Amino acid sequence: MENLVYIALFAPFVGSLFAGLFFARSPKTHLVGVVNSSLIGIAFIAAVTLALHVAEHGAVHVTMMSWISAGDLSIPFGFLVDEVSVTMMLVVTLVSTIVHIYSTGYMNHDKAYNRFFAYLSAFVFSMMILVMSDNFAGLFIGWEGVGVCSWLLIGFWYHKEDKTFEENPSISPSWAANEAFIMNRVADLGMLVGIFLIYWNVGSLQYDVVFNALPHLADGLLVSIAIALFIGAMGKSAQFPLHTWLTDAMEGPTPVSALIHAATMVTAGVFLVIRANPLYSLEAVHGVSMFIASLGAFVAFYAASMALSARDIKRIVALSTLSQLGYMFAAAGLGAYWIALFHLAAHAFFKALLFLGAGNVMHAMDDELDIFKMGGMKKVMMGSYVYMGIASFALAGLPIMAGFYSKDAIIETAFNDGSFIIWAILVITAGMTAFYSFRQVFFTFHGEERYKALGFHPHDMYKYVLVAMAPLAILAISFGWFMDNFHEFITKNLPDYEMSHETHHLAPYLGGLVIVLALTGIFIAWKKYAGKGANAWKRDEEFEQSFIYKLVANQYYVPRFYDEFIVQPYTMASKKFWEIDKAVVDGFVDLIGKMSYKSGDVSRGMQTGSLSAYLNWMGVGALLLIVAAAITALIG
Amino acid sequence: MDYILSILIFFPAIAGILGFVVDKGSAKAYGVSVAAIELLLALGLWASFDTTNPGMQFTEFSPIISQFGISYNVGVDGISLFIVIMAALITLLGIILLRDDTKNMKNMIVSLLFLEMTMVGVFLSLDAIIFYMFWELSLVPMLYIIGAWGGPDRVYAAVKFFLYTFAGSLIMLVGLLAMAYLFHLESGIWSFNLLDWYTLKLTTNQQFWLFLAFFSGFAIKVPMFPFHTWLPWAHGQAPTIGSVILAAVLLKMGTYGFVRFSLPILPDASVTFTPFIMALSLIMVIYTAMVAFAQKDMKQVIAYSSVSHMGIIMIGVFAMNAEGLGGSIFLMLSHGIVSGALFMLVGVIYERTGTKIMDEFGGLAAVMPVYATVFGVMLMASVGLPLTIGFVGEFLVLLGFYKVSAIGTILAGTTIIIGSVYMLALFKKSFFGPVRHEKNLGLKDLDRRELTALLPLVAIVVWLGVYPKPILEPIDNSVKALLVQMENHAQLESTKEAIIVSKKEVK
Amino acid sequence: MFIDPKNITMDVLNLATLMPMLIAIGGGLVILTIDLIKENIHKSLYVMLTILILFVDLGATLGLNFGPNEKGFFDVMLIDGLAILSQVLILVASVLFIPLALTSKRFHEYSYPEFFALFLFMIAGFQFMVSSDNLILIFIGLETASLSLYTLIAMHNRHNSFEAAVKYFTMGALAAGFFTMGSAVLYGISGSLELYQIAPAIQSRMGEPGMMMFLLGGAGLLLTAFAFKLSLFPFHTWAPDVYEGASAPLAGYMSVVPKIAAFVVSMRIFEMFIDLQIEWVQTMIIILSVLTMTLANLMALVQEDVKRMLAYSSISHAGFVMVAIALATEKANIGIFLYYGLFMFTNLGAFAMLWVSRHKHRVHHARYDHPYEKFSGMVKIMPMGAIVMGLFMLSLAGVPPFSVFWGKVYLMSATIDAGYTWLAIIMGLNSAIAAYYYLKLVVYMFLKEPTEQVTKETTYYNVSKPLLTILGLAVFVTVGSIFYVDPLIEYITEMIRATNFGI
Amino acid sequence: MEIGISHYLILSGILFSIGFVGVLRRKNLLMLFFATEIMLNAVNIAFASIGNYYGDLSGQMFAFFIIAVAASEVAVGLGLLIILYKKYGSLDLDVISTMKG
Repeated sequence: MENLVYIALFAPFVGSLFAGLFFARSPKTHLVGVVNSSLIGIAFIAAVTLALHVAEHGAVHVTMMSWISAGDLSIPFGFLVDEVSVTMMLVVTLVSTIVHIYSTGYMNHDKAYNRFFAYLSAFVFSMMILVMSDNFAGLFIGWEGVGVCSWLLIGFWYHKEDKTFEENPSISPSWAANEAFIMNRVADLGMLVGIFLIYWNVGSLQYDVVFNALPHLADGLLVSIAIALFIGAMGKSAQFPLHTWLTDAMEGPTPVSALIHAATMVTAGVFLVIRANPLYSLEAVHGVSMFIASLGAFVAFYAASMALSARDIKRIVALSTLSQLGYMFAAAGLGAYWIALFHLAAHAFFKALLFLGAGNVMHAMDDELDIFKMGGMKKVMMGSYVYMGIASFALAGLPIMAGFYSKDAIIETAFNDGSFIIWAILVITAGMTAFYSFRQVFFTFHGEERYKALGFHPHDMYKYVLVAMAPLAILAISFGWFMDNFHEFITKNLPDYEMSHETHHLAPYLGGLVIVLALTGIFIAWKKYAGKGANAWKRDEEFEQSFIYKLVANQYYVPRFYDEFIVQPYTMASKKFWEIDKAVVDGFVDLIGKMSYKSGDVSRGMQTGSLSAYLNWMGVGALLLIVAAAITALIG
Repeated sequence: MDYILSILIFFPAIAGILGFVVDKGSAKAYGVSVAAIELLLALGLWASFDTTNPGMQFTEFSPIISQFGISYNVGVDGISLFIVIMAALITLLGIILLRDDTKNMKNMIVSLLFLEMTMVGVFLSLDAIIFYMFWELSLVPMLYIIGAWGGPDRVYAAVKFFLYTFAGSLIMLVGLLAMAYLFHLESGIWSFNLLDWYTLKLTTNQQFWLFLAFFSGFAIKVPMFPFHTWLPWAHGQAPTIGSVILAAVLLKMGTYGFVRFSLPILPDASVTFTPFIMALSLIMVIYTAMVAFAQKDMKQVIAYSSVSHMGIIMIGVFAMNAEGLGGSIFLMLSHGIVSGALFMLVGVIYERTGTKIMDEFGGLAAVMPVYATVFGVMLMASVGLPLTIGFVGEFLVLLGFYKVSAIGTILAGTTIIIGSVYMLALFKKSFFGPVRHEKNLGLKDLDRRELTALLPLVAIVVWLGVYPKPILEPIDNSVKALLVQMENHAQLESTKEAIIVSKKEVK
Repeated sequence: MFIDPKNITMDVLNLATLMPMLIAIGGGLVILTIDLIKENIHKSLYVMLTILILFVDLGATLGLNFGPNEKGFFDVMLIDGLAILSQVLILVASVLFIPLALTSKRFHEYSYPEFFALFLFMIAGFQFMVSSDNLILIFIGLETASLSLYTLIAMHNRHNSFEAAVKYFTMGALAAGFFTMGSAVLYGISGSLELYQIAPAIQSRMGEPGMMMFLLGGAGLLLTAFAFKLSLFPFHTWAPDVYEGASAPLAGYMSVVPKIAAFVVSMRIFEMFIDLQIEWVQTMIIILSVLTMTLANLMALVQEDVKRMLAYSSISHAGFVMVAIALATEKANIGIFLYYGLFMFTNLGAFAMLWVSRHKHRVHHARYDHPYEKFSGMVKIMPMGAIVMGLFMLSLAGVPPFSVFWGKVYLMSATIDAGYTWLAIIMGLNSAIAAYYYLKLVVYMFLKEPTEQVTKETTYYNVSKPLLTILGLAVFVTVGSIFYVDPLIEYITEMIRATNFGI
Repeated sequence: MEIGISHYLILSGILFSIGFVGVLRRKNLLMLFFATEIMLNAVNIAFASIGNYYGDLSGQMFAFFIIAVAASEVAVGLGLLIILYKKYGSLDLDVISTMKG
C-alpha cells in the first residue's frame, strides 16, 4: 500500500515536472495534456484503491524521511491515509483528472498550454501533500504550496494590464494573484502561530501525538490554538473578512477556478477544521466552534446576497462557492464534521461542474463574462446547458440531487443544535441560492439571444470534453444517494453526529421548507429572467441606484475599505518611512560626518598662519594650565 | 588534513598575489579556477568533518604575540563550516557571473580573492584579534570593489560603508581588549583565545558593558536598525559581484559575531538585552520591509529586504533555544544563497537594460521566461515558501522565538506577509503586465554563463528546502553545545531559565 | 660634592656613557673637516659617511652597560633601559632618513656638508636629552637638537622653509623659557636638578602649605614646554606649518625622532609627578591628549594637501600616545615605544612616498606640493606606488595586521587596564575619524580617474634606488609587523624594566 | 628691609611675566627675540638666587648654560631673521603667514 500512497502523491508531481522541465519552452503539445491527465488519472486510481483498502483494513501511515530536525523539533515527511484524507484524495484526484482533461480542450488555443499543465499538476501535488500529511508542518507545506500554485494560476495571463477598479474590480490577473497570495499569508501567520503553540506545549507536530495530548492542555491554551488554526483556515477558505481574494481570483483560467477556487483548495480550511476535530470538539473550545459556525452562516448569507446582483458569470459561481463554504463551516463548527466533509465532497462535484459549464460559456463567448450579454444559448450549447442545469439543481438543493442531501443535513444540524438563528439564516440563504443560480442559468441559456447583436458566434465545447465532464454530472446527481455508506465509512474516523429524536421527527418538514424556498427562488428567477422577446427583461435602473443594490454590487464596499484603509495607508506609510530613512536615519549619520567636517573647518581657523596668533595660542594654553594649577592647588 | 583551515584561509590570498602575474585576458579563468579549488577544499573540509562532534575541529594554534596572548588560532564547528562553504560557493559563482568585458578584470579578481581570504578567515578564527584582523581587512577589498566598479555615487557609498563599519568595530575592539583584560585579571595570563574566554565567568555588570561594545561592532555590520543606512547605499552603488558578496557573506559576519562572541561569553547580558534586540529587530523586520515596498529601484528592494531578513536572523540568535538559534544559522545560509542569487538576477537585467528601475520593465516574464522562472524560485525562497531553503530557517527562527515572546513572534511573523508584499509587487511590476518599452521586447534570456552561475543556486534552494538535514544536523549539534556553554556560564538564575537546551517539560 | 677633584676616578666618570654622543659629534666634525679639505664632493659620500657614523653610534649605544642606576660623567648621565631604547629608535630612524637625501634630482640642502654635520649634532642632542635625568643636560640636549633642527628646516631653501623655521624657532624659544622656568621652580622646591633627587624631596615636602601651588605651577610650566615639543593642543600650531615648509623626509623625521626624545623626557618628568600621586598632572595630560587627537583629526579632515594632512595626523598620533604618559604604567610605557617603533617606519614610508613624488615645481596646486589631486587615479598609472602608499595609509588608519594597529591595540589595552575604558573608546572613535582622511587618499589613488598632470614623470619625479630601498624596507616592516611584534615587545619590556623612573 | 630670596624670586617672576607679555604682544620679530631673552634672564635670576639659597652650585651652573644657550639661540635666530628680512622685506609677524589652514 505504501507504493500506492507514493503513486497517488507523486504522480501529479511527475506530471508537473514533465510539463515544466521538458516542455516549458517548447510550443504547445497535446502530449503534455494527455500525459498529465493520465498521471492524475493514475493518482485517482491509486486513491480509489487506497480508499478500498482503508475501508477494509483501516488507515495507512507511511513516513518517507525526516525533513526538519532541530532542537527537539522533528518533522518528518509522513503521510497518513485514513478515512478523512482518502475522501479528500478521492475528491481532489477525481476533480483534478476531469479538470485536466477539460483543460486540454479549454486551453487548446493558449500559447502557454504546457506551462498551464505544469502549474495545474503542481497544484494537485501540493493539495495531495496538504490532505495526506500526518503533521501540521506537512499540512503547512501543502497549504503554502497550493497558495503558490493558486498565485501562479490566477496570474496565468500575467500579460494583461492593470485596469481601474471601476473597469474591472479585480484590476488584473497579476493583481488578483498577488492579492490572493498576500491575503492568504495573513491567515498563514495565524496558522504558524497555532503550530508554534502546539509545538511548545506538546513538543510535536504529529497529528496523533497532538490530539492525544490535547486533554492535558489548559483551556486558554486550547482556545488560542483553536483560534490560531482557524485564522489559517479562514484565509484559505476565504471566510469573512479575508474573502475578497476569492472573487478576484476568477481572473484565472476557468479550469483553475473550477479546481482550485471551487472544488479543492478553498475547502482546505474546512478540511483543517475537520482534521483537527479532536480539538474543535473539546468542551473548552466550544466558543470558538460556535464562532466558526456563526461566521459560516454569516458568510453563507453574505456571499449569497452579493451573488444576487452579480453580473459576471464567474463571480456568481465564486460567490456561491463562498456561500457554500459558509455552510461547511457552519456544519463543522456545530460538530457535524462528517456532514461538513460530505457537503465538501458533494460541493466539489457540482461546483466544479458548474464552473466548467461556465467555462464552456465563456469559451463560446470569447471570454465574455457579463450574463447580461448572453441569453438563449441553450440552442447552441445544449450539453453545457444540461450540465449547468444539473449543477444548479444540485446547488439549489433540490431533491435527489447531491446538494439536497448534504445541505439539508447541515440545515438540520443547525436546527438540532438549537442554533435557530444560524438555522434561519441557512434556510433563507438556501432560497437565495436557488434564486441566483437559476438567475444565472436563465440569463445565460434562456430568454432573448442578446449575444447576437454583439456579434458573438458561440459554439459548444469539444465533445470529448463534454463527455469527460459526465462523471461530475453523475456525481452531482447521485452522490447524495451514498450518504449512508459514506456515513458508515467516515464515522470510523470522525465523530458521529446524532440528530435528536425531535429533529428526526421534524426532518421532513424542515426539508420541505427548504425545498419550498428553493423552488420559490427558482420560480422568481424564471419569472424575471427566462422570458423571451425584446421586452421580456429590462434592467431596473431605478433599483440599481438604490443603496441596497449598490451596497451589494460593490461587495459591501469591503474591497474599497481595504484599499482606502489598508493598501493606501500602507503605501503612504512606506513612502514616508523611506523618506524618514533617508532624511532622519541616514541624515543623522551624514550629520555626524558633516559636523565633524564642519568642526574641522572651524578649528582650522585657529591656524591663521600668523606667528603672533600661534604665540598667543601657546600663551593662552600656558596661562590656562597655570590657572588650572592655581585653582587646583587652592581648592586642595 | 591537519592544516586544511590555514590552506582554506590563505590559499585565495596567495593565489591573489600570484594573480598579479596572470595575463589580463585569462584573469577570469584564473579566478574561476582558484575559487573552484577553494570550494573543493571547503567541500573536502565538510567531507572530513565529524558531524557528530559539536566542538571545534581541525584546530590549529600557534602563538603570534605571546606576551599579549595573541595567537593564530583557527577551528571549525557546525556553525562556521557551512558559512565558509557558502562563502566559497558564492565567490565562485560570483566570479563566473562576471562579464568578460568587465574593466580591470585582473584587479577585480585579485580583490575578490583577497576578500575571500578575509571572509573565510573571519569565520574560522578562534582568536579575537585574528578575527578582528580579518573583520577589518574585509573592508578593504570591498571598498575597492564598490568604489572602483560601482555606480555614480560609488565613492560616497564605499567610504560610508568603510567608515561606518570601521567606527563600530573600533568600539568592538575596545570591548575585546577589555575582555582580554578581564580574563587577565581572572587567570593571570593574557589570552585572546575564544575558547579561553568561554571559560570565564563575568559579572552581570561587566557583561552589560561588554555586550554594548560588541554590539556596536556587530550591529552595524548586520546591519541593525538604525545603523543600516550604509547598506542601501552600498548595494545601490556596488557592482553585482559586490552586492552579491556583501549580502551573502559580509552581513553574516555580524550575526556570526553575535553567535560566536556575545552569546557564549556574555550569556546574562544576552538575555538581558533580548528585549532591546527584539525591539530593534522587529523594527528592522517591519520598517525596512515597508521601506522596501516604497522603492522604485529593484536592487534597493532587495537591499532593504536583506535588512528585513537579517532582522529575522537576529531574532533567532536571541531566541536562546536550539530551534531558534539553529534556525537563524540556517537562515544565514539560506539568506546568503537567496539574496546572492537575487542580486545576481538584478545584475543580469541591469547589464541588459542599464537600469534597475522597476517601472522601466514590465512583462519580462514573456520576454525572458527562464529568467523569470529563476527569479520566481528565488522570490519564493525569499518569502519563505516551504520546500525552499527560505522556509526552514524562517520557520525555525519564528518557532524558537515564540518561546521568548509570543507578541514578538507575531510581529516578526508579519514578515511572511509584508515580505511577500514587496517581493510580489516587485515581481508584478517587473515581470507581469504588458512590456512597457519596445526595446525590452528584444531582451535575451539567460545565457550559458548566467545559467552556470544561477542554476547551482536554484538546485541548492530546492535541495536544502526539501532535505536540510545534512546541514541542519551539524548546526544543531554545535548550537546545543553552545547553549550548554551559555547555561553553564550564566550567573543569573533567570538566564538559565531563559536558555532552553532541550525542552524539559514535554507533556 | 662632585666638584671635589679627589674623588673622581675614571670608573666613576664612566666616560663610556658619553661615547655615542661623542661619536656623533666627532662624526659631524669629521664631515666639516673633509669639506674644508676638498670642496664639492658629491653628497653620496656624506650620506654614506653619516650612515657609517650612525651605525658606529648605534653599536656604541648597544654596547653600553645599562641599568636603572647606571650613571656616568659626574652622575649626570643616566644609561637606563629607556635611554638605550630611545637612542636605538632615534638612530634607526636616522639611518632610514639619511638615504632619502639621495634623490635623483638635486635638492639644495643636501649639497651642503653642513647639513650632515648639523644632522649628526642634532642626533647627539637628542641622545643627551634621553640619556640623562639631569635637567641641565636635558635642556642642553634639547636646545642643541632644536637649534640644529631649525637650521635643517631652513636649509630647504624655500620661502615656506624659512617661514617654518622662524615659526618653529620663535615658539621653541618661548618653550625653552617655560622649560627653564619650570626647572627653576622644581629646583626651588627641591634644591636639586636631578630628577631622582627631586622626587624624594618633593615627597617629603608635599604636606607644606603652598607647596602644591608651586608644584603644580612648575608642572604646568614643564607641561607647556613639552606640550609644545610634542605638538599637543593648543601648542601644536607650529606643527602643520613646519611640516609643510620642511622637506618631506625631514617632516617625516620630525614626526618621529624629536617626539620620541620628548616622550622620553616627559616620561621621566611627568610620570614622576604621577607617581607622586599628583593627579592634576594626569588629568591635564589626559585633557590635552584628548583635545589633541580629536581636534587634530578634525582639522586633518579638511586638508587639501597630503603632507599637511599627514602633519595633522602626526599631531593626532602624538596625542594618542600621550595618553600613555598619563597612565604611567609599565604597559603604557611599553606601548609608547611599540607605537613609535612601528609608526616610525610607516610614517617615514609615507613621507618618503611624498618625497618620491616631489616635483621641483608645483604642478598641481599653487600652494601645495602634494595636493590630493596629485594622487588621483594613481593605481592606473603606477599600481605599485599606489598600493604601497595605500598600505601606509591603511596602517596609519590602524587596519590590522599592519604595523600601527599593534601599537594602537597595545596602547588601548593599556588604557583599559588602567581603568580608563572611556578614554579607550575616545581613542577608538578618533581612529575612526582618522580613517576618513587616510581613506581619502586611498580613494583618490584607487577610485578616481587620473588627471592630465598625473603621469609617471611627475609622480615618480624624484625616484631613485635608495629611495625605493627605503620604501621597500618600510613596506616590509609595515606589512610583516605581525611576525616581529612579539620579539619587539619582549625587547621593549626588558628595556623598560631596566629603567629608573625616579621613584 | 632685607633683600631675601623671595624678592629675587618676585623680581624673576615679574621679569618673566614682562617677557611673556612681550612675546604675546610684540609684532616685530626682533622684539620677540628680546622678549624671550628677558624670559631666559628672568629664569637666570631665579636659578642664581635659589642656588645661593641652597648653597648649591647646580643652580648657578644652569644659569650659565642658559646664558650659553641663549647666545647660540640668538646666533641661529638672527641668521634666520636676516634671511627672512631679505625674502620678505619686513619683520612683521603678520606678514609671515603664507602657510595657514
